[in-house]
Amino acid sequence: MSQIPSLLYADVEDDLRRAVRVMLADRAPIEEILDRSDQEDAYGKGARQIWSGLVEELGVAALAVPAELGGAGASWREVAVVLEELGRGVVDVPFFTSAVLATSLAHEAGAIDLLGELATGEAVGAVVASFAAPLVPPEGLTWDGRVVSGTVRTVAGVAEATHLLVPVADALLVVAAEQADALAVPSLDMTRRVADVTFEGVEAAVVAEGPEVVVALARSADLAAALLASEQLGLAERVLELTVDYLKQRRQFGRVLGSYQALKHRLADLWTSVTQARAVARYAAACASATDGPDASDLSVAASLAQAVCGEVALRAAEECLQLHGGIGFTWEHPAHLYVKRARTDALALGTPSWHRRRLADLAGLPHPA
Amino acid sequence: MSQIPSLLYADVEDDLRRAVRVMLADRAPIEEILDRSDQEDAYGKGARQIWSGLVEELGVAALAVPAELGGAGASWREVAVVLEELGRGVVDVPFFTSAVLATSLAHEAGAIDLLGELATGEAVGAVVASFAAPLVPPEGLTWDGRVVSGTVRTVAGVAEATHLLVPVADALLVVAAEQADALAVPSLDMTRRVADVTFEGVEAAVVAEGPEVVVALARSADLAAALLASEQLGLAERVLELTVDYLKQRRQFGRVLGSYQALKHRLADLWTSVTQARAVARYAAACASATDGPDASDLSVAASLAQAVCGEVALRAAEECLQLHGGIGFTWEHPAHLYVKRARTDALALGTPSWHRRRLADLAGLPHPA
Amino acid sequence: MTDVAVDLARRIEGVLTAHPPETTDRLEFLRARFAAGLAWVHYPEGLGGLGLDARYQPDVDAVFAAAGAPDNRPHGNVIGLGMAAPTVLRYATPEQQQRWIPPLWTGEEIWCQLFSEPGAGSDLAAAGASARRDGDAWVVNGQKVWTSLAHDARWALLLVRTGPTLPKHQGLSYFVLDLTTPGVDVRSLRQLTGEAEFNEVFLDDVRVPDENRLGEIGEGWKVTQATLMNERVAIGGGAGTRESGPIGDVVRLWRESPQARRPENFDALLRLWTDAEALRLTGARLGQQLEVGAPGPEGSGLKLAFAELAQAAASLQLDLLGSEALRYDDWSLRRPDFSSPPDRVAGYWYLRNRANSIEGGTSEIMRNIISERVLGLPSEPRVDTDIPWKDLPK
Amino acid sequence: MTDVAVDLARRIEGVLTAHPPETTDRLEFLRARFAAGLAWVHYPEGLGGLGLDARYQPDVDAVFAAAGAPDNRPHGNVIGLGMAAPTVLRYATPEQQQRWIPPLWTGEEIWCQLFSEPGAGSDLAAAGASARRDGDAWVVNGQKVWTSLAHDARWALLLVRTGPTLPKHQGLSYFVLDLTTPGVDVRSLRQLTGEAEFNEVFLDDVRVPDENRLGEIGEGWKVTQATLMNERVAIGGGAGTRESGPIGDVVRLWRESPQARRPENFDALLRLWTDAEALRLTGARLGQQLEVGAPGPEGSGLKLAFAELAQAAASLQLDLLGSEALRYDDWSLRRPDFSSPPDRVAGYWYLRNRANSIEGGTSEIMRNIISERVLGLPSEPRVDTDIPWKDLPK
Repeated sequence: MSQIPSLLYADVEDDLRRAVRVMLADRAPIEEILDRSDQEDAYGKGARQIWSGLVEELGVAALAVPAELGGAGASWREVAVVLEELGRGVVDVPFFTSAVLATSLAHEAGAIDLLGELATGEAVGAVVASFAAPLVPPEGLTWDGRVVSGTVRTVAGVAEATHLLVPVADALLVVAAEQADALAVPSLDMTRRVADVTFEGVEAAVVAEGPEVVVALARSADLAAALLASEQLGLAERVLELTVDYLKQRRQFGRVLGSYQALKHRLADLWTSVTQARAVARYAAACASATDGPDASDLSVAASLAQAVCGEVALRAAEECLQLHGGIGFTWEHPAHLYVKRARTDALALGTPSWHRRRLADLAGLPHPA
Repeated sequence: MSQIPSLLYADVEDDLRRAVRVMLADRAPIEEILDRSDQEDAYGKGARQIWSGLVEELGVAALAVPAELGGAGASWREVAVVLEELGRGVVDVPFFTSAVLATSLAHEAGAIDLLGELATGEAVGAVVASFAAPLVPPEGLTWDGRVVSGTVRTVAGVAEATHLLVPVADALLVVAAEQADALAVPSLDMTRRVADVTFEGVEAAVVAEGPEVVVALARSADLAAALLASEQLGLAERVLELTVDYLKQRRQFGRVLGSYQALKHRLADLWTSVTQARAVARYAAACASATDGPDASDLSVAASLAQAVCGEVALRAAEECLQLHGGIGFTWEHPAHLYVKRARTDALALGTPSWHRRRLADLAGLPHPA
Repeated sequence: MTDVAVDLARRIEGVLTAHPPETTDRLEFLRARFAAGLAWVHYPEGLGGLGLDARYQPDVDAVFAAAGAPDNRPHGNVIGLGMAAPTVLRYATPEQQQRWIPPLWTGEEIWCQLFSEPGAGSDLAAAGASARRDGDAWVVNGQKVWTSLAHDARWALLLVRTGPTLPKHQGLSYFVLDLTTPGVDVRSLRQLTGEAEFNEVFLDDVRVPDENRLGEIGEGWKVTQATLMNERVAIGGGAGTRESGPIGDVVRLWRESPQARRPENFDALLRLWTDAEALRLTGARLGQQLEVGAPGPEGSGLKLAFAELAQAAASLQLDLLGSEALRYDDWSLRRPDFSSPPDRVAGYWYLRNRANSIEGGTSEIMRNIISERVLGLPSEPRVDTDIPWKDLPK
Repeated sequence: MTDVAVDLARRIEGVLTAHPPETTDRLEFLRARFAAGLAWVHYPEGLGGLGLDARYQPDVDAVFAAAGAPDNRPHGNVIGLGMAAPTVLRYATPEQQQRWIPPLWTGEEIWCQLFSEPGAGSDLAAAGASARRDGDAWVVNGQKVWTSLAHDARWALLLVRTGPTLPKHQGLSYFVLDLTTPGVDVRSLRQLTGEAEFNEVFLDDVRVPDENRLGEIGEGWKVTQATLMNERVAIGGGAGTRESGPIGDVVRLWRESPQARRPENFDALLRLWTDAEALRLTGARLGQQLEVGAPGPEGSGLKLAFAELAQAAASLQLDLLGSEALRYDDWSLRRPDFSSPPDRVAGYWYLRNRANSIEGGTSEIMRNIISERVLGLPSEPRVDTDIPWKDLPK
């Protein structure tokens, strides 16, 4: 039989999805997210309320944390389902930055106390590295064993964070967020804003040191890339739905737009791509969840494959959504642009699709040309 | 005003096109070319008759040869128009291999006697180098100053040739074709077959020696690449016509296929690409014809641009022609496959489109990544 | 191991013990395997199966293969196994099933399908081959095309027009045709690769007994749809290993031949590698859906994406080969051997794979299916469904 | 030099001598140039031209520019210069031409167009803004949208429905609207870039004199087509220098910033470079056709290819920028300055260029035009051309 793990959704995953979707339908209407995207406050009351609901009522921050460390002892597969739902709504909560990026790094680096607090929602984490290429120790920081200094640009999830995980040359530090100077900058995606983070000689606690930091960072990077694909999948599915629905209603030249075969075929191609995105995103989530065996050791391939595929599919889906909505999609009032901006920055986050394809060459043993 | 040379067809070019088209319509019906493509004889009577008509009645082999050397003193622009017409019909005559490849090399290397004979049709030339990357001295030949020995694979136009131009390390030789051992091989494009050419210690005359050989080969390679684009243009235009005509007639589900918008839009995109192929092919022909000034010095860019664009457009056009003809285009009896095979090998001849794009980086001063 | 698995292992062991592969005649072995219900375990008992779930089959095949048992050469009878058998199982009488299915599975009798006509390609329901009733038989005249395997086949699935005055979809009937009947003329159809993989079949006053009709008179379109549905399901399920399928050759060339590693083609290669792996996982996911009895509509999308991949991979291989890609191996007219994929040059595959987006439903038809049946977008305007077939413009 | 060129040189010299640019008021200079027939030499005498061939214009512009003369800020009045002026020239009375054209050319009066409506985008002929006759004027009500420059403009080209009971294309009329008329309400329309480049225009009992009608009552669609034809011709002709246009920024980034030279994006960059150069030459060839009076249909294809290039180039630039591409410069609602291309970050251009395939006719409409008018393929089935506009489903 096939060596491939289940790429379907288990019943427990379907149940979780339903719960998240019901809550978001109620508390995270797209109009409010659109409205907040234009506000000064990088983490406003509305977003905080959604986060509270997700964490306190549904326990989503605990899913991937082992039960013995205060988590729910589920797996990254369930986290992936939550990400699909958040991607569908471009929801402006720090789930990816805290419950995926910071949580995976805390877990891999053995930051057990922080991990427990992240799981319960007492702490919200962020990793201080550029969101476009995180989880390598950023240049620009100095660490003398006691205090950390310097600036890191374009860090995601800082405004929401209580705890900052800071990778430096050969250590991983943790700093209370209020110790850092975070300068919010206008972000291409205002539903997940970036900031420039400056430390002016801040005392920091060491979470891990030595070669294991590099190992933890690398595995955390793979986990994050693998999981981001599910956010991209959810986004792609949602914009395809929005587009199909719009084309079924909008008339031009006396016919609904959805009856024009050129548009039908483009959407058929897009749907086909989305089915592929679903398969690779599920595979990435399955590899992320595996603790040993061939699936676990295929995580790097699965993660880069997922980013190479889902990054492009989500972006194409969002751009088609914009194009096929015509002028109306181009207005600020219509939410189409939120999806375009998220899809475009997601295709930069953690490496572009083309970067991941090059990485696959190395992972798959395809020699570079001379 | 614009620095760009005329990309239109001059009246004299239109007249030439008409004359060639009339002759080919009469003497080179596609059914006969299809029939010959399956015959053992690599240069049969039918093809010889077309060649005689073109050379003796229309003087096409003399077009680019200066009048004082026995030519017609026209320019490569007129040669390009002939190539468009031959591309439209995938005509199985050695015009490209003799009147472009061998003629340009004879001209650049100063082989005046041979040039005169090529112009009148007394001689038919071929350059002994692989057709996929010609005009660099092929490996596998030894030249001791008196005799040449060795084998060169996949040479085009050999069966038709009376004279072989043979580039070796730092000389250009000419050998009577009957002195060589030409092994015809099954070719992907049987309307322009390739052969493996072996010299067993053949005495050869030196046409040019030293560094000027390299210069002549390089310029001849650019000229040939620039002009091949016009063959590709003619082919693309013709298959687009064939496809549009077929879709206007063929009915499925009670409607002509050409009324299906998905097909209409694909053909619109293809037509748009063909207009671009026309502009770049004309520009390449104009640069090939310029003897000095900015157009002449832009020949390398124009040639690689033309190959990068026209190679892909012709191939896509031929593949779309095949696809949109459905099953019937897939049969041996239908000529669609002749166009596909020519377009596919043309996109290998003288470098692939992707190779030419890389070359453009160097020509345009775009640094390679580190 | 589950009870079912234990029982299957016992049955397999029984067949292998009673008919040791190394000393048993090939056909004798296959007949014994069929009789033991191990041919296709999801078929009914008495027809080669045990009425089990289809997901047990791959393990059964694997055990027999590991024991060195002969297989039924499925490549040489794809239409029989994939399309004819399920149709016969659904529409034929028990007696007919007993007559047709055992030799079908063992490969003793090959099947083909006579659906397409020169004027009815994507629009199969426009088929014009006529069947006129004559006593307890029908007299068939017409021309069919794109018939793979017809020259090897004993039986054909035949779609003909029995009611030319009815609207096109309502005037069709469906028969099983014995190809040894007088008046059947199978001619090879040469294609752009040089070989003759397909046939034209001319039918000249061919008598087909009415008892060989599957479905009612005028229900031919419904039965045809059932046959085609089986074709598309067959394309989907399951997945090979990484780098299997059309990507395999080009990846192997890249790994083994340093001069083929052209810098300008590296990105294209990686894109295809990625596409291939994504399609492999998509196929695997579809297979898992089938296993749990929830087939998704992904088959149509997989078919069209697979065609694009196969075409692009073969074309890239030509680019990597450079000069050598100008050569072909053999243009002579010949019949391909269906027992295994032929060992041909890259140019052959470039040409052959162009058909992937035409055969078995064009990519354009797949896109119509997806947009209309999956996405629920409006159907194309039809002008041909309500008027008598004979009055349609041809 | 030709006689014409000599004459032009003399006239230019005359203007420059009588009105030295360095000491002359900007508007005074422009009026003098207009009066000398050097505004647009292909326009009639008395309307800024000399009735010459249009191909003389670029040289005239170049000489004035070299002499430091002010220009008429064409970026700020594109609709006036490119669309309104030719329409007025063709359809307005001589008196109206004298009133409208001089201040149009000098830029003293900006023009805009009121065609699109929320329910009539690609399908402009479905416009529903109504005009009811009242004495020697019309009373207009409705909403227009996607109106660039309306907040700066004095005049608008207005398409309205005068015959709602006629089929859609027959019930339209075309007016020139004075935007200072009571009842005109111009509201900025914010777009995804954050800025408000376009406007919505609400028309509430706006009185337009009948003498401002261009073309007959019911001929509005014909006049609109003439206006749009001028728009598409304007897109085509001429070509900048190599690496100008949307490819310029990304090529400059690649050259100047070593860390932007990502190996995985090199092929994509080269493909865009090639596309850009091919489009430049295609535009040049179209311009040459226009110069010899044989305009080709390439404009529609150029427009759609240019949109794809501009979009891909901006998107690639984001990939090359990496981390920095996550930043934006300014989301605040503001009016762009049309006098020159704004100095904005790559993310702005990525967003703004998405509109290239919508504004001025979507890429889908361009493909319809090419396939139907150039390739002669059948028109899309229309159900909306023969029934009264008021009865159409909205």
